[in-house]
Amino acid sequence: MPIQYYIYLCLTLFSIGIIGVLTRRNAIIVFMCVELMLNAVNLLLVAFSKMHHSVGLGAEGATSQAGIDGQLFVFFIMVVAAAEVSVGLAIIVMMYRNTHSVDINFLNRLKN
Amino acid sequence: MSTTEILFFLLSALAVFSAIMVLVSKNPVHSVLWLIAVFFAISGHYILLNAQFLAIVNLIVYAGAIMVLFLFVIMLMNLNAETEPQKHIWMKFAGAISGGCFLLMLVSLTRQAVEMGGRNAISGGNIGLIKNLGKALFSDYVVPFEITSVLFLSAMVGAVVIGKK
Amino acid sequence: MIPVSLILIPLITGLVTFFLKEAKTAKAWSLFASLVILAVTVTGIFFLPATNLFYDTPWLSEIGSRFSLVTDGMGKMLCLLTAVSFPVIFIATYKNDYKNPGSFYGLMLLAQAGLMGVFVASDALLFYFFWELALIPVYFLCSLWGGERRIAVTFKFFIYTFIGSLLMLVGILYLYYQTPDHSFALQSFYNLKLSIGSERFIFWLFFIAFAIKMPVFPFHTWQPDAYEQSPTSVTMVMSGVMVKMGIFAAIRWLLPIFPNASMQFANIIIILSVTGMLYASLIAIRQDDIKRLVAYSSIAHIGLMCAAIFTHNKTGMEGVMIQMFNHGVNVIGLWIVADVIEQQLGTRKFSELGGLAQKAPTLAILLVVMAFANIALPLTNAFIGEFLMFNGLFSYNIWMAAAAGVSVILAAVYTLNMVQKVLYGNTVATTENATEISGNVKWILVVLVIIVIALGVYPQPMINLTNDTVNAILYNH
Amino acid sequence: MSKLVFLVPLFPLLGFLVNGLGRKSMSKTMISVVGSGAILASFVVSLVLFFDVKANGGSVTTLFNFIEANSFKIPFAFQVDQLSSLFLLIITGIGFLIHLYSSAYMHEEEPQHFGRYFSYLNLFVFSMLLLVLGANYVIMFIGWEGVGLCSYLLIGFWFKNNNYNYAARKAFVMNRIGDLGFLLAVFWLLFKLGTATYGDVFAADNLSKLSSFDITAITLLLFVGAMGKSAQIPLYTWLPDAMAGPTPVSALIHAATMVTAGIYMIARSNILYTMAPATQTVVAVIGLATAIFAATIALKQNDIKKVLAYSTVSQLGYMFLGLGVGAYTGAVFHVMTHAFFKALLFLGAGSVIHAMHHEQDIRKMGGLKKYMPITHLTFLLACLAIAGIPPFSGFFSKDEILTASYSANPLYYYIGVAGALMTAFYMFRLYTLTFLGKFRGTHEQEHHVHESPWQMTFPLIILAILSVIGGLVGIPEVFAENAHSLEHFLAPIFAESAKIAEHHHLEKSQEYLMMGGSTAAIIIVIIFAVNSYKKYQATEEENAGVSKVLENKWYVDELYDAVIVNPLNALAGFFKNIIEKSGIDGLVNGVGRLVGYGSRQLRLLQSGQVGNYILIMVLAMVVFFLIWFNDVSIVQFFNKIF
Amino acid sequence: MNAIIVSALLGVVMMFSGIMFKNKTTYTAIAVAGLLFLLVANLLNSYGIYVIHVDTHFLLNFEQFGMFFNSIAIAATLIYVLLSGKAIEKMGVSVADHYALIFFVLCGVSILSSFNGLLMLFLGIEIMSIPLYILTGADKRNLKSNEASLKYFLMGAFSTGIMLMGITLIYGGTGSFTLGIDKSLSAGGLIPRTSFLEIAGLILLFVSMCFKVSAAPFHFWTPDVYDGAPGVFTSFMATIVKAAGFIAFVRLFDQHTAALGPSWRLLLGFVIVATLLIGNITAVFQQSVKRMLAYSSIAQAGFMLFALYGANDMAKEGILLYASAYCLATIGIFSVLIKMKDYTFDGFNGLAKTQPVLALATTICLLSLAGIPLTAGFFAKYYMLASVVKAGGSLGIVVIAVLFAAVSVYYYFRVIQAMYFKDGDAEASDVTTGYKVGLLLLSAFIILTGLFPSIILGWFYF
Repeated sequence: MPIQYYIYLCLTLFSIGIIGVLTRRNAIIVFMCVELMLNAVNLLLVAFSKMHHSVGLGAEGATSQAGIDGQLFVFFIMVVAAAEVSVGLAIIVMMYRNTHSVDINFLNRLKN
Repeated sequence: MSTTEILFFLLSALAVFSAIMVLVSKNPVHSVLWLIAVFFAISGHYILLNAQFLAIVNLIVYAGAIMVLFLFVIMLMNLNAETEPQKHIWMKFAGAISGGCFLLMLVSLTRQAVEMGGRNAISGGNIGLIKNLGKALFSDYVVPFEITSVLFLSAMVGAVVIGKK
Repeated sequence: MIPVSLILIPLITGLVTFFLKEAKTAKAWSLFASLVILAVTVTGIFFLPATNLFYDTPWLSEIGSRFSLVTDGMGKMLCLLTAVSFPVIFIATYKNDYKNPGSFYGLMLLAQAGLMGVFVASDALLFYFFWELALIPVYFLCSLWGGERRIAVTFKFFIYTFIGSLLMLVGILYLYYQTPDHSFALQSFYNLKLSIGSERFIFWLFFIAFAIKMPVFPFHTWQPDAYEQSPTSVTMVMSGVMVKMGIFAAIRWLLPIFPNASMQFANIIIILSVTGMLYASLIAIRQDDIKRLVAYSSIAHIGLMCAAIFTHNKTGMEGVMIQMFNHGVNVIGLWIVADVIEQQLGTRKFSELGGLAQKAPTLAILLVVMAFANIALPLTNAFIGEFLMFNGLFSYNIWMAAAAGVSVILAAVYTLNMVQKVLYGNTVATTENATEISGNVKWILVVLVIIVIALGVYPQPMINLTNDTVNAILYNH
Repeated sequence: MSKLVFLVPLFPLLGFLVNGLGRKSMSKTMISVVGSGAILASFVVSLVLFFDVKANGGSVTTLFNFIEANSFKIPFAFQVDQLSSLFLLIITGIGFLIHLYSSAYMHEEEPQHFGRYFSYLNLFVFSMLLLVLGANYVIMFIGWEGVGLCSYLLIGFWFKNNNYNYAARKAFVMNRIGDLGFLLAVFWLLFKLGTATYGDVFAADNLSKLSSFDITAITLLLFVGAMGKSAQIPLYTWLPDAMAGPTPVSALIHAATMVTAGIYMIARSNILYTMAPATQTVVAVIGLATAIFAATIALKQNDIKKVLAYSTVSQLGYMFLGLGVGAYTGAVFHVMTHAFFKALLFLGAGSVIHAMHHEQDIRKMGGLKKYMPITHLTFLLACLAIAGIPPFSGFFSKDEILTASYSANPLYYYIGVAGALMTAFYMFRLYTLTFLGKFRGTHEQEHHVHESPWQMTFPLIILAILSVIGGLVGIPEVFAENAHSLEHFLAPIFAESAKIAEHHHLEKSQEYLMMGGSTAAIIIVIIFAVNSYKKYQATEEENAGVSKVLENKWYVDELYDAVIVNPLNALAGFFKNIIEKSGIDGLVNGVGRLVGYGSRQLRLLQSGQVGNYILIMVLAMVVFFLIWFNDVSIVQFFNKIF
Repeated sequence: MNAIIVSALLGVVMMFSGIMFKNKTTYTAIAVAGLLFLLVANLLNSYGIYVIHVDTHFLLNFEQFGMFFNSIAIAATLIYVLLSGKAIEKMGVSVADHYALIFFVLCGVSILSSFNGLLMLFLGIEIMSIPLYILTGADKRNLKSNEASLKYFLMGAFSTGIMLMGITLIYGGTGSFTLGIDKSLSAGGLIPRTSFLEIAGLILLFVSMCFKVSAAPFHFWTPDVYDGAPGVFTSFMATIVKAAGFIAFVRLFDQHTAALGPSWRLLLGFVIVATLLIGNITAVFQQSVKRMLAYSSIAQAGFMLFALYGANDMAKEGILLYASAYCLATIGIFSVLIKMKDYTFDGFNGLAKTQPVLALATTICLLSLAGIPLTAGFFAKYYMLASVVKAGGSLGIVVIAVLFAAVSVYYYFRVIQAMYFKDGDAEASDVTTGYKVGLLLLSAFIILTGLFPSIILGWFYF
């Protein structure tokens, strides 16, 4: 499968994530869009790792481990994402407790 | 057109569509569900790329744990379409435009990236198998693996600190 | 060793002064310190062998800056000026009371340390350091003990000069990386061969810094306000000594390092200065406040010096040298009078003064002498300097000399106007019960007057003192 | 012998210091003794020097190096030669008499002011001596400004009266204007020759270094100085105002000595002037114009001192006429005689004023003849002298100048004679109104009018004698060969010029004709004046027409105010209030305000909306990509700007 | 390695001490002891003595630069805890956990000072950021604190996404996560062989780093977060964390700068000027000292970015000097600030009368921030400018920088004016003698460094 396809796909997903961050006011949804971005990245990483792996295969045969680091990186990204989610949701809940709202447009006590 | 290609396009279409639905659906719960759909599609891609381990982890961690957490919080706050605040239309427009610009930029770059020409992400190879990943993870990548524990610790402490009344 | 002690004595004594709570002790101590400094300066300059005038030790080895001090002729004279003026100031304002005097006199001495440093530093970075060190105490002095508009005015003065010195810092940095041996030493700066383009650019970076300090015409607006608002003893330091920093720096750091640029832009600068002279003199005619009047007249005098520097004429340069000292003495004398009047009568406005000559004849006589020194009457010291400077200017361009000469006439107008309004005529309400000046002021003024006359009659020693510098500046490049 | 020269200025300097410092402690007699004694001492020394010079020529004594700059060296040196020694005698001699006179005239002053007065006077003599003795232009300039200073101090002597102070200031500033010209001339000399010492400057090889343009410029600039000091058009208006000072001061400074400094200076540099015919013409014309112009004003003045002041201006004009036509000896001669009779006139006027309790308006005098015989007699002699009646001193000197001017240009002569006639008229108008007719003052004035004490009359007598016989040192050639002893005495000074200037002698018959004619005319004018004012009654009616204009001095002061002073003030105000405040300072503060404004605007960017923040971030990323991939064009763009 | 391990363990220790002890002062004591131990451990590390020897497989790379920065960061934290310990104890119930989080942050810092490869960079940044989200929100009842925390979190997460995309693209372009090995780059700028993907990745990475060090136009979170967060933690964030960000930034890009060629310089120039502009100009009009300091930290970031622009040994020494000078001064000021009743400029009126020592120390710190000679700040700025001039960068940008430095004098001196020249009765709560002594020592050290920067730089050459 040509790598460009994957790139386009992931960039699309990534940009959709960005657009989500920009267009939604619900903190949770915004956060979900960030997760969407991360997933796009993950997919792209895997794709790249397979691409580099193919080169490795060509070079040193079936035993090649080339490109495995990409997939491991994905693993770490998932770990971090999980940690982030736990903290992030905690913060959002705390916010909700005090304001009974998750609307980021109301976050304007601090400005100028 | 081989099956993989067909599958690829199907999954891509599904992923993009569900992603867009995440954005547009008014009800947060629906957004969550659509996002889960995206994750499934992506896991499908993983499988296509013969990265079974990641596919499973993706399902378990993301679709399983994380999204459930999200769903849980949303339920807790019982957010729904009515309570869902809407941004001003112009803001949405601006957001869409700028996001689009960003996409265009990167795409155009990719098109100029000649060295990517003719390179494929093959579905062959076995680096995606748990065996190999595990080997690598616990030999070369053991340090970061351990360090992530610090990450989790801090996240845990943080969650506790924040969560405490 | 001498230059180091010139810096260290005021520094240490100043720091000590901060802890003196009692007004009397603070005054006495600082006066004593300044007298010691004077003694050291005189012995060091006139009696000890010249080897004592140099000092050099590594300081910031990793960036190639050395703690190296050199006292050449110009440095000698300005150190002498600094050393003389501080005791004079302390004695003249001995009766004045300041709230928490310890800090006041401490800051004064710190300022003196900075000034001394500027005049002896022969390492660019060191020079920059002292340049700022002299500025900061003065900033606090003005802001803490000044008039009612002090904060804003002093702040403007500070930022103004600070911008200038930062630009100079950029210039110094650039030159530093041009030097083959990566050093800040004055000598290696002198040996630089810059490309004409960069020379032009860096020249202005330096010149603006100095022009703001002097101040030359368009950069002068901080000065009258600052002089007016700051306590008079600080004004004496500023106008008597600090403005000389600009002149000094222009001679030592501008001409030799940027010979071509300073030749090329000489006309611009001279025109600026002469314009400033006329401009300031005209404004001075319309002033109603002694301090502002002296401030503007000082701008005019400085303008002449600046112009004379850039004529690159030896005679003119000699004039500048001696005039730096003379202007310091004269203007301090005028400030002392202004201070006496303000302390006694509570006003500096001509319109509220008059007839002092009847009440305080001695003051009147001394003021008249100082005033005529200010307008460079022959046999007063200022005449010598201006005579030489005009010679230089004349040989540069006749019309410039003529135009500058007009300001001499204007000087007569405004100075005599001040004398008349303050001293002559009948007494008015404020001066009804004015009394003769007190002993300390009287004697210090007498001393100044003696200096004025003595240097006016026999200036040769002063001229010889700075010969080496003049030759070095003009003929080695 | 000439080693003593330093004593000449030293005595007055000491007198100045002693009187100045001890004025509070010393008694008036003490003060006057010290003051006058100092001058007397230097007069004696001057006499010695004079005869020394007469015997064996001039000499230069260097005391020390005043300024030794790179390009030139200015010694503090004194030059005693025929010219300076002559002036020394005039200054110290008349100076002494006037000191003596003052000791009585100023007697009402309280001791410290009395002391101040004498110290000023001594200081003046000191500076005047410096001016005359200096062996180079710089030393001369020192004296030049020194006398200006003393004149300032003495005019404003009664400093409680602000009008006097203004007069003093005016005098100093106008002198300063002239001094600038002088100074520029000196710079020019130093620039071209590297020396200002007479001996070197007038040396042939140095003169050859100067282009004719240089010489013309230098001489003109020097003449500007002379204008200021010697009150020539256009810088003359300070002299009449200077009458604010005590009368002896007017006699000494504003008649006898200081105002003649310009003549001395030009006579000193006669060679330069002879080499610059253009300048000579200027000098002659301005001198003549001043002479006639001042004379017209004097016709209608009623203040006794003002009349004398304008006559002084006019006489100075004659001297410059003489200098202009190359009759240097004549000019110096006239300086001398003028010093005698004008000092005498002033002192006489002083004695009158003293007697009249500081009444100066001649319309309120009259008939003083019988009260103050000595004053009257001496005054009359002086009037005859100044009017130019032979054989009084004025006749010879004035005649010499006029003759010379005739040979230069007959027109000069005729205008000059006209001026002389006016002189005769106003002098005798003054004389008549003051001494003849009957007393027009108040009664208690009449009561107190009395002859002045001996300290005042003695100088009058001496000066009277001098102004009668003083002319005999310069008897014209036409009367007797080589009778003009002064000319022979001064010959060495003017030798060089004499070589250059061309000589054309009038034949005797014409000279006799001219003398006779002018004298006759003058006598007629005198008789007319005396007759027309003998029966004068003080009338209130305003003068009209020309006489009003004359009474108001042709409105010259008003003109100066309108053309120079007020515009300058306006300009200064404009600078002070507009340019300085709004312009330059406004610019400086404007930068500050700009920063503040930018701050207020930029704060709005910080909207507090996460959405906006991220939006800007995304856009910024896009911009970054654009920058990166269009760097070349952007760099070129910046290169265009900078 | 020691620093990472020990700080992580200390974090755990603090967690459990929270269970064991109830007295809050004990926590501070333990923390101080721990920090001392950490410092020692790190110093030992730089002498090659390890707690346990770990084969990092080239994922970490312990060079003097990083080690030295660790020492600075730890020492700064120590000073921070000593000066502001009281305030930390006052903040909320779970003091021990806060300390634990601080230690975790330090762990992240020490990773950032020694990472070799994008993976560790990513982990380090996350380990450093996540505890900060919590600390920002530590004042749970305070809406501002909550808001700040949420803002910080959302934008942080977003920038993480950007960074990951950048890393991914680089990986795609070069096939590795390690730095500086790609010869096609160092071969000199934009030659056709250079992968466009990699360039794009670098730009995205650059953007996310700019976000972390709050360089314009990615600085928006800074004022709000610094303002909203509890003062004590603001001072921690604004100093040590930001410095660590810069160290990471420099270590990440210093090999590339030469290779990336003119467009890189251009981009960086834009960022620097924008940062200086926004930071300085916006700070001018602030009313709250706290917020002013937030903006000033942006301005300082603008200066620190010169280290990337210059990118030579001068720059590396300079960034260390700058980091230490900036940290010390800011910690000092904040420690005074959090003792004040109100944080506005007027709140400082007349402090010189009531608390001369505090006023003096604050003045010296402010002078140092303003870069006045005789203070450490001067040499910090000096090195930054010098590195640019040495690298032959355009003098224009340097001139702009110094002009903005002059602007910075304006708002720093407003505080001095308030303290010395204005009348008022500013009072500071619980000022102990020990605290005063500490402040004085701090300011003395700042002056000393201003006279002889080799005190700090000398270390650099051991």
